[in-house]
Amino acid sequence: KDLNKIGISVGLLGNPFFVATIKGIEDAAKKINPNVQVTSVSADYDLNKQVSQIDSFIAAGVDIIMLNAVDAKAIAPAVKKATDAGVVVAAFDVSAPGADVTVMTNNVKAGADACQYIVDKLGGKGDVVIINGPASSSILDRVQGCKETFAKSPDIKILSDDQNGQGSRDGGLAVMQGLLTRFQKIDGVFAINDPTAIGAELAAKQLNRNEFIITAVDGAPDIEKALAGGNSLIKASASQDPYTMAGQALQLGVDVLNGKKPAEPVVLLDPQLITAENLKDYKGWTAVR
Amino acid sequence: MSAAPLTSAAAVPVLEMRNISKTFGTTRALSNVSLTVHAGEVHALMGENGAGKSTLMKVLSGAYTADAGGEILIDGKPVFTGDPNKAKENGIAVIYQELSLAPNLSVAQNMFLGAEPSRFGILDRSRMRSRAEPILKRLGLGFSADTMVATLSLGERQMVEIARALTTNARIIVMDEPTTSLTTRETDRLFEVIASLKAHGIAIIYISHRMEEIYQLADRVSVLRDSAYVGTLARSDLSAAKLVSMMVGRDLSSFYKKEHSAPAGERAVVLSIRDVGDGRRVHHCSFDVHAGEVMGIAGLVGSGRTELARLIFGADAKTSGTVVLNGRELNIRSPRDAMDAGIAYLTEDRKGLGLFLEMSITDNVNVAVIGEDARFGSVLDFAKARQRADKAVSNLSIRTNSTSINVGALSGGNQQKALIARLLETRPKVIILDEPTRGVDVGAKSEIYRIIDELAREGIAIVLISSDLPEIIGIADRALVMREGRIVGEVKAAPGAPIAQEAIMTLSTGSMTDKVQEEA
Amino acid sequence: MTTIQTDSKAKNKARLGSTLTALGMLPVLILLAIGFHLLSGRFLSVNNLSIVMQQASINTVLAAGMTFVILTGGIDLSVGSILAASAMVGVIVSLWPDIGMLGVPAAIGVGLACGLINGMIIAFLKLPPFIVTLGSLTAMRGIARLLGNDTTVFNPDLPFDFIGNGSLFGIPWLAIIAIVTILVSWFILKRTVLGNWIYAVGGNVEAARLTGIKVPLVLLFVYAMSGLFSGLGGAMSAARLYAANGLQLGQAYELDAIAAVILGGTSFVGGIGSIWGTLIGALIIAVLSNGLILVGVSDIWQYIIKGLVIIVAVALDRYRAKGLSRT
Amino acid sequence: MTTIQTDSKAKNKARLGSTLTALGMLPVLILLAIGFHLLSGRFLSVNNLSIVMQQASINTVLAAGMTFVILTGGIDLSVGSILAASAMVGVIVSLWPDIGMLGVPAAIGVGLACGLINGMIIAFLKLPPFIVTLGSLTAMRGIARLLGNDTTVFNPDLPFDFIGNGSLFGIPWLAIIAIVTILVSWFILKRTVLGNWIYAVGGNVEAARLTGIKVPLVLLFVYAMSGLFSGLGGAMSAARLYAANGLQLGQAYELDAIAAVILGGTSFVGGIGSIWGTLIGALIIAVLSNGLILVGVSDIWQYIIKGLVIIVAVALDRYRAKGLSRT
Ligand SMILES: Nc1ncnc2c1ncn2[C@@H]1O[C@H](COP(=O)(O)OP(=O)(O)OP(=O)(O)O)[C@@H](O)[C@H]1O
Ligand SMILES: Nc1ncnc2c1ncn2[C@@H]1O[C@H](COP(=O)(O)OP(=O)(O)OP(=O)(O)O)[C@@H](O)[C@H]1O
Ligand SMILES: [Mg+2]
Ligand SMILES: [Mg+2]
Repeated sequence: KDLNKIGISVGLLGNPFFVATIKGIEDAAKKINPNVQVTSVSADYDLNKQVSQIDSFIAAGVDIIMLNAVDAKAIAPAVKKATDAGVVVAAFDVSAPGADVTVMTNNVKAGADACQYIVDKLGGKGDVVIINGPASSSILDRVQGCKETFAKSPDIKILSDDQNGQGSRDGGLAVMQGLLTRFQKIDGVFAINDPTAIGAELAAKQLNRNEFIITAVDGAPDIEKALAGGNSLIKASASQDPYTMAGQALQLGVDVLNGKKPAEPVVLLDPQLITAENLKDYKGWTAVR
Repeated sequence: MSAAPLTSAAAVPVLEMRNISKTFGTTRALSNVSLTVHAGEVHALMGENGAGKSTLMKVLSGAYTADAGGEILIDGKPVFTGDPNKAKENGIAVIYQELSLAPNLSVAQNMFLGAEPSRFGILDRSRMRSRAEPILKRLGLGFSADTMVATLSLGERQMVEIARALTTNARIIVMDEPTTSLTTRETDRLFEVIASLKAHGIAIIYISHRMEEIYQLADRVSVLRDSAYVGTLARSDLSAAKLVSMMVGRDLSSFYKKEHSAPAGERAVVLSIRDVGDGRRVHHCSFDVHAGEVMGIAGLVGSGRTELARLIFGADAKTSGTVVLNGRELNIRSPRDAMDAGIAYLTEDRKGLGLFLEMSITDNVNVAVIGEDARFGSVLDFAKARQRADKAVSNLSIRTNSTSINVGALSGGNQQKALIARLLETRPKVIILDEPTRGVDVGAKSEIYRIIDELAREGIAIVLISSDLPEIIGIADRALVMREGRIVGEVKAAPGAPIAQEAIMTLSTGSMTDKVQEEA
Repeated sequence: MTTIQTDSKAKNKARLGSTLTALGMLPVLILLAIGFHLLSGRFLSVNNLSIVMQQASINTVLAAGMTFVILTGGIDLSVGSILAASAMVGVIVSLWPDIGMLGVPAAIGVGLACGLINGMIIAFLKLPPFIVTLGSLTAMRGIARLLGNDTTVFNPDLPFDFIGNGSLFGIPWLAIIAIVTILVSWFILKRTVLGNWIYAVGGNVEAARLTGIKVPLVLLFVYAMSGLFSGLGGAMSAARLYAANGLQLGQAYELDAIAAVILGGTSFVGGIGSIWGTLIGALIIAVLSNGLILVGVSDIWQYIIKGLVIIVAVALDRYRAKGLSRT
Repeated sequence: MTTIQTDSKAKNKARLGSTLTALGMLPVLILLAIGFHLLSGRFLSVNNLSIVMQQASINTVLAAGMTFVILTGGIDLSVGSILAASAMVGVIVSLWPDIGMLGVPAAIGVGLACGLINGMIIAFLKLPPFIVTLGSLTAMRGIARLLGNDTTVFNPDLPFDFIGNGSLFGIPWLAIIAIVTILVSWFILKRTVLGNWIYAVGGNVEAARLTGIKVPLVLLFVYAMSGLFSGLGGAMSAARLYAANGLQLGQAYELDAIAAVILGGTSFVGGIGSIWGTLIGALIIAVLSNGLILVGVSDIWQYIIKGLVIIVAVALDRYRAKGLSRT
């Protein structure tokens, strides 16, 4: 079967991460068919909206739906509807039960890596906070990985893990301002993504606090700048590679379209922990490929 | 009042309106109306409800743009219209019929709205106040320039409108029914002011449905009927019969109708009020009303009559007193309770508190009783509703061709009748009418008086609150007088002789001096 | 003679006017549908129309409740949060063995309860509806999250899933429910005493009080209806998704519902409007969302176009109506 | 004599009443602050108060603009989207070498332009503000995303970052800007002819028109102000975060701004209200958000408590005010 039409639905388009995934998909698709028509939409983290979008994609007669599920469990019926209609569903970044293929970052490991860095730097002892985010599966995984890591060091104490930084700079900033006022001494901060981490650092700067280090997950362009600066509180970020991830998902999807079942329906990509030291080897989301 | 005709036909008229037409959609509100007004004259404009008087004045003031073809000349020079600011520049000030005040602003702010004393766009509040206070004093108003308009009664608001017209150096002042909410004392003040304006050469166009005022004030009277100009009478030619036949196109023989009257004492007391008050505007009011009696309540603007009626009706919460109907004490906490008991209240603010302007006549007539008519407890019975509306239209001679048009499209008098029809549908035992003929033309007025008379004959007890003394004298059997929230006295009609106007005046002002002035 | 003529004309005009206002946006809807069909070649297929109906259905139900509220001059911002909480309860109850069907009445009941609480605060404490429902928007969101411990609740074997994904004679159940909701609302608004009172309260609340209408009860009713319909929307959403999430579900739904009502010609000050207009408003919104995807417009441009179409639609309507009515 | 007495009493009462309405929520604000201090032991520290002021600042600025709009009886839903677009432009311009400071005027200019467009459509085409600004909420969101090609634009060396993170004599610049905004608004509303007209238009638009006030110009002005302040808010947000994101920034900010205005006692129908009330409303919202974090309330319960506090605050205010005025 030919690849003519692709529909992409992502959680929130305004995030550079998803822009990189869309670019990855488009580039990969253009290689297969230069005239391919790609429609990308944002579900704005609304499952109803995403299901409607999938319905519309089916009606529009797309060949592949590239799906970044808003909800890793509840998307299942919609995926089933699509596959029943003969549309290939390729999931990326978030698992989607029933999808033909799934490519995603190992978020548990990402959280674990980022928090292991904190544990190492603190020598296994200290007070840490986790700035949480909206309860999506990838964020739940990261927090889970992080907590498991901290749990291995009995002298690490988690002061707070139930504040929602909304995964954004201003959310991270506001939450961190509160946390810094609440706790006189913090040794480590794990932010569930890069914008949150940067927000947290802004709060620290404002309040003249620098007794702790921050790690995060993502490897976004703004965190590269921060790490490169050298004097940032942010020390590490477990990076994902959205471009490759989504491109690979499309590639596998096209294989399915052509009747080739993939050996592994779920591909987990390992994160790479970037720090000031190894930054120069890091490609980054927006790199020209 | 001396009314020496100052005008000489030779001078160039200060205002000339020629061939003015105005259509709204398919309604023609004015067709080829012309009007000439001279400096220093009081020019009365008369006509039935909906004749087009207000529309003509709104064209003059720039609130409406006239249809092409007409022109307006000031001092003989054509001027552009359709812009209130232009009209203002041309020296035209208007007291609108529907009060056009911003209730959230102070009296002074309203008086100077659109022409605030200012420097570089910055308000000069003290100048505003100092210019406003003398005008208020001149009109004899008790409230200060800083009072919020929302806290004023309708009559007081009307005085603010008048005060606003006096702030400008207008050469032509239009007064569109300025006295509808005023009582004799305020009206007299206004007339003094008009006389002095006149003496300063200012032209006044005066619209009113009250004949006495026209006789008292007007130098000339122009009449509109069915959107067209009928003619102009000079003061010397003025007679009631002539005017009425010009306005209505037929004779109105007896104006006030009073056939019901019977000595009140023989009849049963229907409504009995004891010691009612709200602790603020109404204090310790007590009275009895009998079956088949029309009892007037007179008083000055703001004397608390409306508030008393609202307390009885449960529209506001009373802090003291009892209401007894047919010997049974009522526990009224909301208008619903009062209506269920058989008390009906006609509000003085027809548009603001009475009608649903966007709903049909049928809906407006039926709204209080649809619950009773409904089938299965709540499904509307359209046939019944239409029946009621049709009956009301014919019984009260509401002039309309269809009961399904919005009540807002009716003329003032007919709106009032529709509102009365609503009250009658609830089959009340007592009706409290608050200014039932406010802004209603002669024809409709006499019909409303006929309705009141019929109701009284049917044995309904009627409380008639009115600022129009001749009206109270004309149809009431006796009148209570209120002053500053208290009932200060009662004036009875002696057999054969009507209620004495002076007695009411004395009681309502509480001073002999006013009475002396009245007689002078 | 002239009067009679003018009056019967006025009558016809008024009748025509009110019909046209009710259907005001219908031309816009038809134009949009034809336009999308020409551009995509697929819009007017049976399949796609059924999808559009499904997509419009939940918003239609919410907007029907919102119509009641706005007709009294109020507003209900909490519909999205109530929907989320009801959907959570619906799914949680559906997981109970054997009596899973109770999820539907449970969801509706939760919605009704929330609506009653809103209504009681607004009607009896006389607080401004905007603030009260903004408060419950926030609070109910929290409760919805609490219900599921901040995770998605999921039931792949939802006993009432036919509501969300089945159809009757080819018409999706969701659409049928939406249409029934509209019909019920129409009946209440136009054929019952209560409906008459709702218009009266919206037209002139003081006058309504003075004619003996129990204004607080009317207000209580409209907010209860809005809550009930939000609960129904929650059940529909749960049935469609086999799942519910307290945080994400129903975010910003109030804006869509209000937009449908206002697009449909209901006046914000109350007293004027019709439920048919609301239906058309909701369909316009759904057609826009579906059609733009079908045509392949990018997400960014979807926003821009949607925003402009909303404004242009109202402008068109205003200018069309201008010749007909006074206001 | 009695009349005069009553009148001067009434006058005093009216004056007292209006002062109290303006400050209506102040007791609630103080209660909240004390409560949080007792619970956390840290709330009333200089440091934390400065944080609260910062957090309140952007919403205060938006709410100040919203106060103008609501005073005329309108509404502006587009403030959040305009803020996002302005912040995007601000950051993008700040990246231009040497003239990066122009980012601030550029952001404000974009806001003003958007406000003017809103205002023109509302004032001259006479379309309902809710729909128009709902349309521009959607359209401007799209444009904001388009500006940055749907990614976050950021500038770690933002030339005007002192606005967002610096302070003057210990008072954060953000707070200073917010206070200046309030003062300017107060001056316009209470001391100028234009302010008088704004109240008049909100109180009785027909009366305003008949006295020769150019109502469309007044409307244009208030929406322009709201846009301008949204642009300023965008600049402040950019300066605070060193970054802007067209999609996420400013989401649902309109609700917070409107809530601040209404909490502050400004009436939805227009004509009544004061800018000081708005300031207090905005502070209450910020205190709630900050205080709940300080006390360590979990995110879910923050929602629930916030919602309830909003309702209770208005209820308290209503009952306190009841003794004073009729309505
Ligand atoms: N804005 C409007 N749109 C449509 N028709 C109008 C409008 N204003 C007035 N009319 C109609 O024009 C006619 C004249 O109305 P107008 O208000 O001038 O009468 P009027 O002589 O002042 O009556 P009244 O004595 O009741 O004040 C009426 O039939 C009225 O219904
Ligand atoms: N909404 C209000 N708030 C405060 N005071 C009011 C309000 N309405 C009326 N008043 C005051 O109450 C007093 C009595 O008013 P009321 O309307 O009962 O008098 P009234 O005799 O009916 O006068 P009118 O003939 O002007 O209607 C007046 O002094 C008035 O200023
Ligand atoms: Mg008139
Ligand atoms: Mg009165």
